[in-house]
Amino acid sequence: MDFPILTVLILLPFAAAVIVALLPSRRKELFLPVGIALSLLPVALAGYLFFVFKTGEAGFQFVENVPWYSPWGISWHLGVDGISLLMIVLTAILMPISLAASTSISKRVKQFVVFNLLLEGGLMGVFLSLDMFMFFVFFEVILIPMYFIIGVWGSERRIYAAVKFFLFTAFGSALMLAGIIAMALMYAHQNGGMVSFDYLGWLTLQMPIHTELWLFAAFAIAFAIKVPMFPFHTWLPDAHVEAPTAGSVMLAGVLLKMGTYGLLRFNLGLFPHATLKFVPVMAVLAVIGIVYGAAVAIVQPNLKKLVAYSSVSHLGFIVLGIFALTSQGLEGGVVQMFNHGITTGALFLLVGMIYERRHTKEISDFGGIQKVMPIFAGFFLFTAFASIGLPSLNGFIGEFLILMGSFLTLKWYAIVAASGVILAAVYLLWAYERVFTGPITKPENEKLLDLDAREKTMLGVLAALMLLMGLYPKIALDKIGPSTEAVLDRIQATTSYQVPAPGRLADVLGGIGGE
Amino acid sequence: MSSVNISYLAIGPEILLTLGAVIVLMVDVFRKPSPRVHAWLAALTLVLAGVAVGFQWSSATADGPSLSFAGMITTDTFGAYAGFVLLGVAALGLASAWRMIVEIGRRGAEGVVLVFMAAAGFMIMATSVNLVLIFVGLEIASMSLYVLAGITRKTLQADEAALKYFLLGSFASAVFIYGAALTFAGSGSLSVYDIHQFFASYVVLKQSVLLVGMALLIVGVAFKVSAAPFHAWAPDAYQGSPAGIVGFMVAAAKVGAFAALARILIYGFSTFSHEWTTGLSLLSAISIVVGMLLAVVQTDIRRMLAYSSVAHAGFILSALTAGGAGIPAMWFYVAVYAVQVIGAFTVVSAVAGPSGGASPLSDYTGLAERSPLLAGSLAFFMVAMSGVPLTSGFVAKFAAFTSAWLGGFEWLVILAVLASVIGFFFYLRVIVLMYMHDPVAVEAPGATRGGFEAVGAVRWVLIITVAITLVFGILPGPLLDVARQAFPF
Amino acid sequence: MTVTAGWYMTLAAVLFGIGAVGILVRRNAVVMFMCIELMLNAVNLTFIAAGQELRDLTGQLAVFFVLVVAAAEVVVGLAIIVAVFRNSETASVDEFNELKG
Amino acid sequence: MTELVLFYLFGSLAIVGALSVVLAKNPVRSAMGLILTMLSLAVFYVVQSAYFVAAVQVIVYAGAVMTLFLFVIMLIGVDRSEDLKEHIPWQRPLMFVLGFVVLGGVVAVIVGNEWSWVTGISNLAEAPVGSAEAIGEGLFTNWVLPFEATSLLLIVAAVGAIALAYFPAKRKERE
Amino acid sequence: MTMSEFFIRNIWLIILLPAIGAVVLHFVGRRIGEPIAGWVASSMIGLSFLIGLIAAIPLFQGTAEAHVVHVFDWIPALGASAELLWDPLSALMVLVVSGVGALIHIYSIGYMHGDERFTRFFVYLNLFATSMLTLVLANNFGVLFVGWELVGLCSYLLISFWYVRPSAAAAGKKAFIVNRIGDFGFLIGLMIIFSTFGTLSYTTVLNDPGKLLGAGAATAVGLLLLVGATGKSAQLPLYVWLPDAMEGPTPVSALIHAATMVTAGVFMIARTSSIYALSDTASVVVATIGALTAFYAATIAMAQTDIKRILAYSTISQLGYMFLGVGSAAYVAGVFHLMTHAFFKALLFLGAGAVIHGMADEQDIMKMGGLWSKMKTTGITMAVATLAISGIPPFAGFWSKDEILASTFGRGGWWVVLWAIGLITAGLTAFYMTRWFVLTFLGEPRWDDGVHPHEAPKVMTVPLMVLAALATVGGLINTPFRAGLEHFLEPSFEHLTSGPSGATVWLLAAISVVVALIGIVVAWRLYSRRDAAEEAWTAGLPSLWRRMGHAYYVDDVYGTLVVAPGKLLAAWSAFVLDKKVIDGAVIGVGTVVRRIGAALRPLQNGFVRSYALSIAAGVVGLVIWFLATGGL
Repeated sequence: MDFPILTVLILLPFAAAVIVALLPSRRKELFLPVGIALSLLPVALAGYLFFVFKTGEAGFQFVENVPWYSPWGISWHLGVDGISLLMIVLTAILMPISLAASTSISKRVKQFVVFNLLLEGGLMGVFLSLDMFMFFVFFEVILIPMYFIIGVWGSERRIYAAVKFFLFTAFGSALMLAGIIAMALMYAHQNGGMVSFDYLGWLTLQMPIHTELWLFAAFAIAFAIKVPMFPFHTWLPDAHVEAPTAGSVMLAGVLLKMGTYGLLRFNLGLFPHATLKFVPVMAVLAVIGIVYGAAVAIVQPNLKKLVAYSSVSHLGFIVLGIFALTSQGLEGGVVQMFNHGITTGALFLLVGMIYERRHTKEISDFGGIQKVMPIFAGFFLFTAFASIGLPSLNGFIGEFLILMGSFLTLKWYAIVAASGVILAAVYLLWAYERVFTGPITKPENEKLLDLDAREKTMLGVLAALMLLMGLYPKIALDKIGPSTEAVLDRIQATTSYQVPAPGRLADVLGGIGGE
Repeated sequence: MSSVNISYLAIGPEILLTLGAVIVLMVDVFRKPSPRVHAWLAALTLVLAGVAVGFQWSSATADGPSLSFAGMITTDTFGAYAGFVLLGVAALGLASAWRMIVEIGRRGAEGVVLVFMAAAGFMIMATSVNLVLIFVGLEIASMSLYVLAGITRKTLQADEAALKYFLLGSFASAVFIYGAALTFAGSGSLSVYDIHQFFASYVVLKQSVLLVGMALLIVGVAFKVSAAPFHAWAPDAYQGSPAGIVGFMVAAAKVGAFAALARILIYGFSTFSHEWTTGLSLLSAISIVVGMLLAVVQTDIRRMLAYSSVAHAGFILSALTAGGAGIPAMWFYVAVYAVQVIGAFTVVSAVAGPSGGASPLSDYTGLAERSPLLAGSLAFFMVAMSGVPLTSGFVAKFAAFTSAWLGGFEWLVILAVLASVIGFFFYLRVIVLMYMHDPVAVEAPGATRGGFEAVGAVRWVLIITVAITLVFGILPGPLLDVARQAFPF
Repeated sequence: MTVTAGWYMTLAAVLFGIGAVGILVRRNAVVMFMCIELMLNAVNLTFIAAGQELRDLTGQLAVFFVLVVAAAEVVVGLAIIVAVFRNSETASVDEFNELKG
Repeated sequence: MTELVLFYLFGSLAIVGALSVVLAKNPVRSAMGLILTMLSLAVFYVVQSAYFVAAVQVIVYAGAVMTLFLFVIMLIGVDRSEDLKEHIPWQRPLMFVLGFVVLGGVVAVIVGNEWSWVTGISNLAEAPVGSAEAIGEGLFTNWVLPFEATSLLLIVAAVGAIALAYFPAKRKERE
Repeated sequence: MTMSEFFIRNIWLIILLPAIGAVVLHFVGRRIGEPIAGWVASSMIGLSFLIGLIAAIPLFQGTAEAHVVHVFDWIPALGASAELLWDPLSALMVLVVSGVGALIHIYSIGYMHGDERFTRFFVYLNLFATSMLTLVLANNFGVLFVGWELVGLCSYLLISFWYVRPSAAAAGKKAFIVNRIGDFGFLIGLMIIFSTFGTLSYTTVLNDPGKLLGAGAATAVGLLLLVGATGKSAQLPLYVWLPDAMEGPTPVSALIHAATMVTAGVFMIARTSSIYALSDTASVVVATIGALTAFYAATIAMAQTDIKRILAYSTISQLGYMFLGVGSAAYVAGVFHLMTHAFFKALLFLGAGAVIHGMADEQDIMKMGGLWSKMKTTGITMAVATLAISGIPPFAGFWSKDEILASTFGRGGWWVVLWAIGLITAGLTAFYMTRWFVLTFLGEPRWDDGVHPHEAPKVMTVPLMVLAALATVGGLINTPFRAGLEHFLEPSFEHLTSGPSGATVWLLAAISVVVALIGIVVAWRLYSRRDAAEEAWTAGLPSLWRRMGHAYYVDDVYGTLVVAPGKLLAAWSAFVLDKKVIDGAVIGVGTVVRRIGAALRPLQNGFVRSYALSIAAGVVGLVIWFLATGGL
């Protein structure tokens, strides 16, 4: 086995965390720059990975498999495919940016940087693990740094938010733990007592449908909470509103994707029959999430809450795409995970910037500030349209693919979901109108400073990505496609399900309403 | 009448501990008491005992378990593992209690002696296969703990703790020995091996007396591990006793008692495995639920930890519901929990003052600012106890749940995982207080309760315990392998 | 009608029960402790009877150890009680409910 | 026949003693009741030819131990007669429930004529005589280890007693 | 290869040039400074026009077939690559868009003179040109949708260009959202298309869709696309955003909300003619909506007093004509009217702009009059435009409108009714446009004090003249004598209805001319004499007039029926359902746990005897359990 790039990807952030932790405590000014510098290494590595990744291959690449504790069949099993590749890149890109956005952090800077880097390491682990034990370890261990980031560096009701976030997610993963144990023992039972947590091994499991349904539920709840899907979403607004900018960026940008990633990788992968049974449930929840999240976002008085609820809506799209079980839907789902990460990350950055200047997130406290901060307004509008799903910007690609793809199997759901397109425009543009246009009403807004070079750079990078992904998504789609196809093929191979071929609407209408 | 085959190896550690204890006493009587000397003597004793246990382990692994003293005691990996853990616990416990021992002056030596005696007693419990001898060991250890609970005599709370612990403890012991008597009546022998033989060789018609006996034996031991509903004494005892020594009290009791429980049930009463596994699953469930629910509403960290220890007893019991298959999980859990709990109480004693009584949670507000080491390690132990991955706590829970599922108690596993979510709530609250609140409000009470600085021994105890917890969280392999070997029957 | 071990054991059970009840009703530490002694005596009777029925001396030997333990317990127990009494002028355990909840 | 008489006679005495332990307001009476029980048990031991134990029972228990008890009772005041009025909610009712359950069990045993509890297998033809020699031999052969273990017990007892009861000059004030 | 071939091969240059202009101006515009920036933008789109012209030559000659240019892969999974289609229809659209666009660019240099965000304005204009050209050149629905949305974006940006005016910002938002509502239908249409054909490429979908698309499906698709079209082209019921869009600078109104963007719906229907050919229902609905909108908007226009709003409603009305045309399968006529309308409506707006410019931002025609003498050029060009829109031969409007009416009439049956509506509308059109012209340029001045009307600078008047010329002769390219455009567009459409021929044509033409003249005369007599006439006229049917003045209060109705309930629902779900119910449940769990814990505490009452009791209870319980399970 040649250079263990994936292991390095995981350990690099942890190592970085240790380095920062060892910095002399009095050199306060060092922590953040060093942290940012170190967090650029994963970016380089991820970029390298992205380019050496063999396009058009469905399977896992750069696989590493070292036994961790063999009697339990636990192994350090890593691998990357088109789906995880994007998540890795996303994580790597967002981390330095969210650190760079934290210059206003004043207390316990060192711990802050350390926790962020730990978070990054954990996320890498989640997306690269091919061993369920490992996966769970990382999935769970991420809670700690995030808990601290929200709880220590958040705003007024941070503690409530942090605890809520932690308990919600812990509740979900508790059930998943039970499921994982059950499956490991089932594997042992079917393979002559050989316990194993190997994902690829589990793909061979044979189980009665009711068992499969239970396990699906156990996993699905864990992920649905992470996503978060309606009605498990209430932790999200609190967490986002209270978290510091960096926290919100990572939370919305990457952590939520753990949920959708898990649904796609594990629920679809491990429980094909149950998936078919659950499609209506998941689709309904997803659609509710889309419309409900958007509707609630419209009336939010708090800018950050608004963005948070918009995430609920967008993630609904992703889930819908995944459970449409069509190649377009899945592809769109994955690419949307990436794009939503970029876009919403940028939105939270923007909210954070205005908050640092004005120390309020209440929409009503602003108005007409485009006059004093034109560049800021420009970036905001750009990002807003990306999030609304304006073609030629990134948000559109995923949504479009998802809608087209899900219509093949889930007619009415897709149609309802399409209405989310309207609502997205409503809440974001209305918010923009109230914050930026009209005359300046509040005197304290008179002399707000426009963006400085640092902020421009951060946003510029993200904006460039939005444009790139909008105009030439092929670079991503080509890498995603084969992997999502593989997921689909497995479902078709193990079950009676067949992806409906395009054809006369008459036949298509026959299958309206999904399953 | 079988010949009495004397084997000093089998009782080597106990002998050494006793010798050490006696020497400490002598020194204390004939020279001016000097903690330094005691410390060196204690260290030496423990090391030697450790070596002895090492020999036990090697002989046991080499040529299997061996009985000696006319089938009274056995030398096997099981007992040796318990010995290791107990000695480690004793060492850490003494180290973290050292400031207290110094503080109580003349009685300090007695403290050391009692710690040794407790360790020896629990070792006897763990190695003996004779119910009466187990009882004797149990009493040696328990009485040491009763005294330790009240040793500072500083506060009424200490008195109260000692008295409650003593009365209830004797009550439980009486129950235990009555169980032994009934078992004797039912099986015609007091040796676990003979009981096993009895079941193997005869079809038991009248098993009710044996069932009752078994129930009483379980109760006697379950009391020591503070499993609900026999836990009521624990919170009071742990809150009242001097903070320095509580960690040892909790940890050592769990080690010895669980060893005896496993030996008696899994080997002696293997025939009744259906009855006692279901029985244990009930106790486990009750312990987990009661422990978690009551811990949530505590305002004193020691009470909270006490209730959490009740819950942890439940988790360990859940491992035993798998019968013999659960032994590795039990051993791993016991060992790592012992370390965690000692570490946690070390912090508590550092904050509350070594022989202090109450330690309200409010003392911990903003601790992170005042003493990063204490806060950091306590936070880490909280995380570990709540079972977050990359700490030994998670691996332990995972192993226990896996065993329980293997034993066919899925419902118990699901209950346990959900309960551990409740656990997060109160474990995290400590972290919230230490890290997320500003220290402004409650500078005073903490300050009066002796400094927050982790000095000398305490610092080392914390470093070691944290290291162990972390290492076995990331690489549980070695300890698990040992734990798996420590199951000869 | 001969007196078998069962008779003695039943008697022992009753005594044990009475002792247990005593612990539940009395609040004088000393008396509670006496009840424990009573229970231990019941245990002894059980051992003796069983041993007799089994034609086995083990029972009596066990009794010997129970006796020793009981004696030791008395020493420690009474020491605790005395110490407590000195500190707080009472031996009624109901006075000791500072620790609760 | 004589054994039957003895059983009923001393059995009832034992129970009376036990009850007085539990019910007597005055600790001294309780102590006396306990002594009564112990003595009657000693009788049973003799009947079952456990002579040595019987002797120890009388000397150590009824003698030494109870004396110690009486000392303590004197020390902490005889006159403190406690009232048996219950003030803890639920204590009594629950207790009675339990009591009845247990009693019911015992009664069931008696009525169901579950006399021979002993299901163990005897390995001797004749009932052993608990003479001093026999006990001694047992203690120093098979039971030598527990016998030695009791020495630890005694150390603990001694050390503990000292640690608790030995008082430095000034008394600790209450907190 | 010839120049034309080269440009046809690289037709994407047409899109790229304005894009470059936009990007360059965005980054360095500030430094370039006021006038040059405008010229850069204008030259970019001008170049596009030239390229289009050159590339179109082979098509004019009929020597070249439709040509597809593959630029790069975009979303392969949807068969939506960046592919451009160069065929007569797109060529014509390109020429109209870039031609009129170029003129308006130039005009803007003068109009936006002195605005602090001068360059920004041209960035947006160029961006719009890019988007619109993308829209018309697309070879699949994906790219079409890109253009479709981007023009929406530009219209949003430009309407709320003066964002400090709250009304402007609101209008922009309204335009975008209403368009989105249309897109909702459009998207669903695309879903059906994709699920039917498995791709969005015109090449597969549009030639002979009948293979896979059943009649029902075709109707569904047709209607859904229509929803999109009504949004973009401001037809009933989604027209409400266009009048408000007048908040934007006048050149924007001319370019986007008259000449080009709003015609996208018409273009799209023409483009997908082969689908509408499959479903008469869809076609009829299109035509009917067109006719009704035309009439409805005309009536409103009659009662407006804002110089631009009148034109806005007139635009809606004229777009109705185009829908009527494409609905009645007279695609050429529809597109033809699209073109002529682009000329004279752009002219009208620019003229209005000149007037507003000259009157110091006065927009109420009641405060104008007598400008003829002050603003000769403008006046003349406006007169031409008025005649053109009123449908007086030989001006452009006559030919196109007449062709639409004729071909509608030609289909008989229900279509005759539509024809009748169209005819009446023609009269109304003539009426309100004359009213507009008279009240603005004739009669005595009614200006406020301190207003000194003056003619606009050359840079503004020249485009007027060019457009005036086009509005005059533009109609001649497609007349009953010589249907040049018809032949040119032939390849782009299948099964066109050719309108009636021979005498009927002339009869119908005559009728419509007469109607138009009546309208002109009535208006002339009413308004040229005195302003009092206004009241006199209104006195007749005040309530109806007021309603017309307020556009029948449709905005308020939408407000109360759609917006308010929507907001209410959102607020309820946010602050009641989400906070109280869902989150409440979550919090509830936590509280319950604590409650139970608190309830258990008293058991730990601190009394040894109680503890002993619990132990005893445990003992008994365990014993019973064992005896029960162990089988006594």
